[in-house]
Amino acid sequence: APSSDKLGAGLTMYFQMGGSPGDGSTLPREIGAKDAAKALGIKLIEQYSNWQPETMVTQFRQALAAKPDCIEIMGHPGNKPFMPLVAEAEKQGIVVTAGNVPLPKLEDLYRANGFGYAGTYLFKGGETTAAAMIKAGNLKKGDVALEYGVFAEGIRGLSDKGLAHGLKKAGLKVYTLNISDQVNADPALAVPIMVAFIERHPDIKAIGTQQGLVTSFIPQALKEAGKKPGQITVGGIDLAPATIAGLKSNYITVTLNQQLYLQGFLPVMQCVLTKKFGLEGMNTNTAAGTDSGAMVEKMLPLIKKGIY
Amino acid sequence: MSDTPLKQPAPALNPRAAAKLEGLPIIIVFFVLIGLFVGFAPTVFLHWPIYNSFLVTIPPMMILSLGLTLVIAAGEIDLSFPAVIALSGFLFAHVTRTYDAPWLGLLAAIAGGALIGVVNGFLIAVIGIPSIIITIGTSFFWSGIATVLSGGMSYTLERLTGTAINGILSGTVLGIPSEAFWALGVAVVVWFILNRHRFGEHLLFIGDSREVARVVGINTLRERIKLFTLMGALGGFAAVLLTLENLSYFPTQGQGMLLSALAAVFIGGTSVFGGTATVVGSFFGALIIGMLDAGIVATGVAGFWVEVIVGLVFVAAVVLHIGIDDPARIRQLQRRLFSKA
Amino acid sequence: MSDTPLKQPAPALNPRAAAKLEGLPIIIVFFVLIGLFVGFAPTVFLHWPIYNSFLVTIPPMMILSLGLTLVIAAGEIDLSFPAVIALSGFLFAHVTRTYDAPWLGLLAAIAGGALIGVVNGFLIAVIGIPSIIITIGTSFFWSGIATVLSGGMSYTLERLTGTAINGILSGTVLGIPSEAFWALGVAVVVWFILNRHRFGEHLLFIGDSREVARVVGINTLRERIKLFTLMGALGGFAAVLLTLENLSYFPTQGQGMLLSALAAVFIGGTSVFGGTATVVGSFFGALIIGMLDAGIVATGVAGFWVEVIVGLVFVAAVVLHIGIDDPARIRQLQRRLFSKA
Amino acid sequence: MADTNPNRTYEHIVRADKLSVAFGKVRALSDIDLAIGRNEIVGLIGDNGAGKSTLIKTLTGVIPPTSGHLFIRDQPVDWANFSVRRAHDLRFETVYQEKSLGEKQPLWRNFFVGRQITNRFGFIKVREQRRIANEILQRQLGFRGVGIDADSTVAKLSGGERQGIAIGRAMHFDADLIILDEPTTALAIKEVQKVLDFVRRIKASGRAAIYIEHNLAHVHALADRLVVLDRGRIVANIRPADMSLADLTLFLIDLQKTKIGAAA
Amino acid sequence: MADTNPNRTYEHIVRADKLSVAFGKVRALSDIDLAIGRNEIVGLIGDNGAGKSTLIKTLTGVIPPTSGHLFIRDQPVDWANFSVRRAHDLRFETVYQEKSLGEKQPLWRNFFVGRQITNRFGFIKVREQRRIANEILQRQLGFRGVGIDADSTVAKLSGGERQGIAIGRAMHFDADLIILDEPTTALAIKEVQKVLDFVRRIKASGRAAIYIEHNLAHVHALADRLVVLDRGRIVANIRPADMSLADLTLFLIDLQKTKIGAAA
Ligand SMILES: Nc1ncnc2c1ncn2[C@@H]1O[C@H](COP(=O)(O)OP(=O)(O)OP(=O)(O)O)[C@@H](O)[C@H]1O
Ligand SMILES: Nc1ncnc2c1ncn2[C@@H]1O[C@H](COP(=O)(O)OP(=O)(O)OP(=O)(O)O)[C@@H](O)[C@H]1O
Ligand SMILES: [Mg+2]
Ligand SMILES: [Mg+2]
Repeated sequence: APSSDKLGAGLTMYFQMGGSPGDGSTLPREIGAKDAAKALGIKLIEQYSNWQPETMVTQFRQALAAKPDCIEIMGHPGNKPFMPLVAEAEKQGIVVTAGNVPLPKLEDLYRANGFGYAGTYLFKGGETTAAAMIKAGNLKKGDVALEYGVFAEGIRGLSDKGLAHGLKKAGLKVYTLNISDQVNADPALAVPIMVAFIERHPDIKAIGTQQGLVTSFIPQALKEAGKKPGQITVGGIDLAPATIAGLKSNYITVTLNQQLYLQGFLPVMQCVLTKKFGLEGMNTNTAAGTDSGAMVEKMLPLIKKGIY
Repeated sequence: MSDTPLKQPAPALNPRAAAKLEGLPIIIVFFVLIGLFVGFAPTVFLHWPIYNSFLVTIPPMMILSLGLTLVIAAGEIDLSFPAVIALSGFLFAHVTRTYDAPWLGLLAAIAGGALIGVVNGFLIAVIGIPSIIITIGTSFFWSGIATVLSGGMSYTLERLTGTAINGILSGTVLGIPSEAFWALGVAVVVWFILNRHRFGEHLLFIGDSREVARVVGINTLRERIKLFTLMGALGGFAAVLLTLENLSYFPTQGQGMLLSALAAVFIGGTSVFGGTATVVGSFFGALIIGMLDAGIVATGVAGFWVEVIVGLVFVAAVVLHIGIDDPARIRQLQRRLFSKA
Repeated sequence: MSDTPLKQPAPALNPRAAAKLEGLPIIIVFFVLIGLFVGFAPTVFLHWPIYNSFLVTIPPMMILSLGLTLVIAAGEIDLSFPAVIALSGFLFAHVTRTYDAPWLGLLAAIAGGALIGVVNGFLIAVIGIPSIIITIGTSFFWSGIATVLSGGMSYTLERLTGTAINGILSGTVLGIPSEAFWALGVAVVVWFILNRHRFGEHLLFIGDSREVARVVGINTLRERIKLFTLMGALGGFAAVLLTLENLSYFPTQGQGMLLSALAAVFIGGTSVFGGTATVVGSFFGALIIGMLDAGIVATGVAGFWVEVIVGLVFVAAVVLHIGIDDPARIRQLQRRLFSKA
Repeated sequence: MADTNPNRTYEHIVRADKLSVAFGKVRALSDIDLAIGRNEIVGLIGDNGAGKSTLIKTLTGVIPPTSGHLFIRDQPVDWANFSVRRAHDLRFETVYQEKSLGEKQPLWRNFFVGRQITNRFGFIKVREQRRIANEILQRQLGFRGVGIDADSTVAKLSGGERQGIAIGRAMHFDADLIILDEPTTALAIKEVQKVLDFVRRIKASGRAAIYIEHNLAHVHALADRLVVLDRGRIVANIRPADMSLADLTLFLIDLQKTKIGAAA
Repeated sequence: MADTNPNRTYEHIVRADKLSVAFGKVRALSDIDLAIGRNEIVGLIGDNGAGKSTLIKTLTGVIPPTSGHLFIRDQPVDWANFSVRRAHDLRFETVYQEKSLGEKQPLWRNFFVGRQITNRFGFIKVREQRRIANEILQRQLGFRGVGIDADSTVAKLSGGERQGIAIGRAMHFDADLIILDEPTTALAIKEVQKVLDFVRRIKASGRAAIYIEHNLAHVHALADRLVVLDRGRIVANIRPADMSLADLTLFLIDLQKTKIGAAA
């Protein structure tokens, strides 16, 4: 069908996807954005930054240079670096909206021009995961826990800090380990590190992480360290295939579902609605809670298509 | 004329060369490290599970390092192996799922890797593009192809649990992960290729001086194409091991191995300049690189300090290696520092 | 004896050498690329903003490439510059925020980078560890130190808006980002060092053959320590530009630059083997690498295909470069392929 | 492909017909016509840069010519299939002037590389190669004392020792045409004598040789015919019997003077 | 630090006292005592691997000795501060046997490297260096025709051309001691004559030289004194006037026979 009869016909949008093409915490966002673009007849141009904040800023500059109708940015670099650039975009009438990490200051300034937000609240998401772990695993004061996160990555590390904070608040003894660049790129390398930690701390009761692929390798580490399903309470993030398997086998207790698909779909909708009707920015927390094995079961067909 | 000068030490055979075990210095470094880990983290390193997990996770990286050892011996480099891991892993996963034929998948993965290798080899040997730059380019291309083909999707291969291929490539034998045996097997084969086969000798001469290699009658074009093809095929095999080990394929797999696999080769004592290489060195280099992080975590170092300590131990290991390998250098260094004072 | 043989072509001066502009092939490749981008994405590439964005974002990477050009000319390599970007960026941000002294911060950043360089240089030249392995080790160490010091936090430096340092290093002059002028300045200085200064000549001879360099009276130890120190200092300067550009410090900054900065040098035509190098080549190489992704995205290539096309264009650019640089090779290739048929 | 079976009878072991080689704009060889008989020792002389090494590199498959034909045992050579390997198969053996030894490789590899003694899977019989290499070193080359054996790497050898190794290699592989490019360079007297003896043995055993040498006394004494190259062309064909050593020397010095005069 | 001011008067330009050099277990030099007078041409001869090159490398700061002392212009040398650079400053000039040219570098860099003509900031006066290099090439070395100029890279030169460049460099920098390690290697007759003339000029101008050469005729004719090295030791000091060329040749061959006998 000619796209001209669709609502967003003739519009172009640059979209910051976050990681790299096909990385588990990027793909659903990409599928969501593509589905929305197709439905609304808008031209979508994707950018990938490997989660590097400075690259996100660079790519925003490049998007700006192409003078599209809308640009979706991610909040990782923070309000400050974006401030002058977004001001420039707004001056040119480009609709800018944010995803994944909120940019409250910019939202306040430009909500009327369609600056919205679709994503989690990182710290809060971490706390939510922690709360679910404590509940599901009956974790008590003094229990030993490991929080294995991307602490060295500035804002992206906030979810892990939230998780650690949540566990500490409940009186657990929390060790933190930083996910190195190598492990970040190749999470299979996390296995011996976790085995080493578990062996070092045999009394460990809980493991948390907010890195999607590291989550999916926790079951393997537990098997190798000789732990049985459920023996250690595990809280993770996202729904990579191995994570789903882990949830089903009960090696993973809970996982924060960010609903990445929505993080892709909604900003595109925002763009069209603002451009066509002048609607203001909407603010959606896509990660209201965690999933367990039972819940995942029924979502499976969709997850296989990358819709989660 | 007096014949005293004849009495000067002039050993007929170099006794050191004969007595010298290949890779001895790095083997010593390896055991020093293990000793340190046992000392600082006895609860972890005196038990089997940590070794078991090393034997599962190190093999794919080790197989890459072994292939790279040949490449570097020939004075070349290959930076495209992470792309091979991505593409071959996909081929394996795809064929396995679509046709339910994992052995065919293994073949496809190896053939895919070899294809990448042939293209690299052609561009390097025939067109004459330096390998360090062209393999960056082909690496973009093929990992892009992998993403396009897979649609960026991850796959689980749970269905392979309990199958023959899983048992043979990634099961256990006498309680030891079979990956370890495969890696050892590849190491032995690569050792024989490099040190005992005509092909390996040709690689060494090409790495020593391409001009000399040509003059002594080595077909430098054909041998280098063969070399990159072999490297690609080994990458394909490593990709299957990795995918089987995780029983899942994800499109970013292999990306983190670039530096580690190279570091394993160089820490093992192979020279960047080609012409000499040690397979034993790369073998133990891969073990060292593969266990550094976990070993340091096991000693109880936590938080941000892990990376600092990894860096320190890494540098110390390299310095120790140099010191054992060539004590003269250290003595010379002492003399130099001393004479300045 | 007949004097006909004397009439054979024997040009007194090689006319090609004189007429040959340094880096001409890569300059042609650059303009071909720009031409392609203008053709496929005229709405973007016929307007100033995209160029403006390149001139803001490419300089830090370009400065690294320029430094690396010297390192590679001397037959060495430095893989620790991403760690310099992280540590020096932190030093700049920290000093600026704590003492409100951005110029002191600039100094601290450059000094920090130089310190890393001195340590590298010492380990490489004095202890004799190959640079490719030791700079991986020190890179872990220093980026670990940067994370420990910064606690993995980002910092904003908003307070610098409108200050002198921001204006001078990262403002605009006649509408052109000042970073661009700094990068150009560094390029000119590095060009003169390499091609006209004693130090550069020493680096070229060291890269050509360390043995020959020693024999002609070059202090290979001191020169190599100086080299790595300079590389570190340039990294520190690049870190400040990067930090100022975003008015924020990110603890991961620099990580993505490892391959791009190296690719810029090699695509520019500098040989991995040392002894020759082209600063002009690295300059245009950095421009090409810096605009490849954005250019291809601008042409409207969709998502997963971007990487494939980047790979293709990259390989094509390298092949084109070789073809322009040495047409004889292409003719020879044709002959060879033809003779097989 | 030509029938170049080494056992056929033939008139010329090698014959070049209008052979030219250019490096970019430098014409290193122009229209070389040269024929070497079955049992002829040809001395190739000429100034530095005259093109002597380039000529023998072309004859042995290292450098492809820009134009011209080559006949081996009177059969035309197909350039597309000509290579150092092929020249070895055709029983040509060469000691090149520039380094032709792998610096970092042990001597036993250097002796046999390109023609390894292997089993049928291509695996090298290291012990055998090492044994033969040691034999050559001790018997033929008389390397005693200094601690050099088959396991030594070339990098450790003195200049003369290296030259000796390259000659030893050529001596070991029996050939119909042996090409020596300045083989006595950097050799001590006794070693020089050995090389000259070796060239004499080539003649006696009915084989052919091309011998490049700046020491006119040596070539004049040994060669059946002297070919003088000058800036890429053959400018004279001399029988030593027809011209004394002193006259030859004068002739060459004169030749150079002519050039200077013409160039001015 | 010794007072080694080149303008002082002195007896020996260089004197070695019990100099020994070992490479691992190979003793390349043992207890060498050697003194070179102000205006003496010393010919250094000996078998391949005798240690000749090692000796001159030690005298010129390339290789630090294992033990022993060195006196330059009668003043002791502090090894810690001795280097090739320092030897240059002390007006020693050397043509090494092994390659001492940067292959990929143009000739104008190769002539001046280590002693560039610079302004006070260390920037090289390229035009001046290039001009002088071209002069040396054309006047002193007589490189005509073949298209070699100051911008040519060494990699393109023939074996003899390279040797010529290294000698030209030593000839250009005026020195009190000139050391030549097999300088005529691979040179054509006329070039050889030039080198011999050059050595004669050294003598005439009142300077000293060490001249290593396997061609006994050359050294015998030129040297004031012949020093024979054998496996790291000085085994003879001969005045050419006292021994004819033929006797010298016999002496050396005998020396080698003795060795073989002793080794057996
Ligand atoms: N690969 C090359 N590229 C460019 N020029 C070359 C190359 N090889 C040789 N030449 C040039 O060709 C000419 C002939 O060189 P060649 O080595 O054949 O001389 P030669 O007669 O062997 O000299 P010598 O007696 O010094 O060994 C020289 O001018 C040389 O500079
Ligand atoms: N760097 C080195 N490492 C080990 N051995 C060496 C080294 N340099 C020289 N040698 C050994 O020292 C001995 C003396 O070598 P040197 O080069 O001084 O001999 P030479 O008298 O110059 O011989 P030639 O006439 O062949 O040039 C040789 O046996 C050689 O193998
Ligand atoms: Mg020659
Ligand atoms: Mg010598």
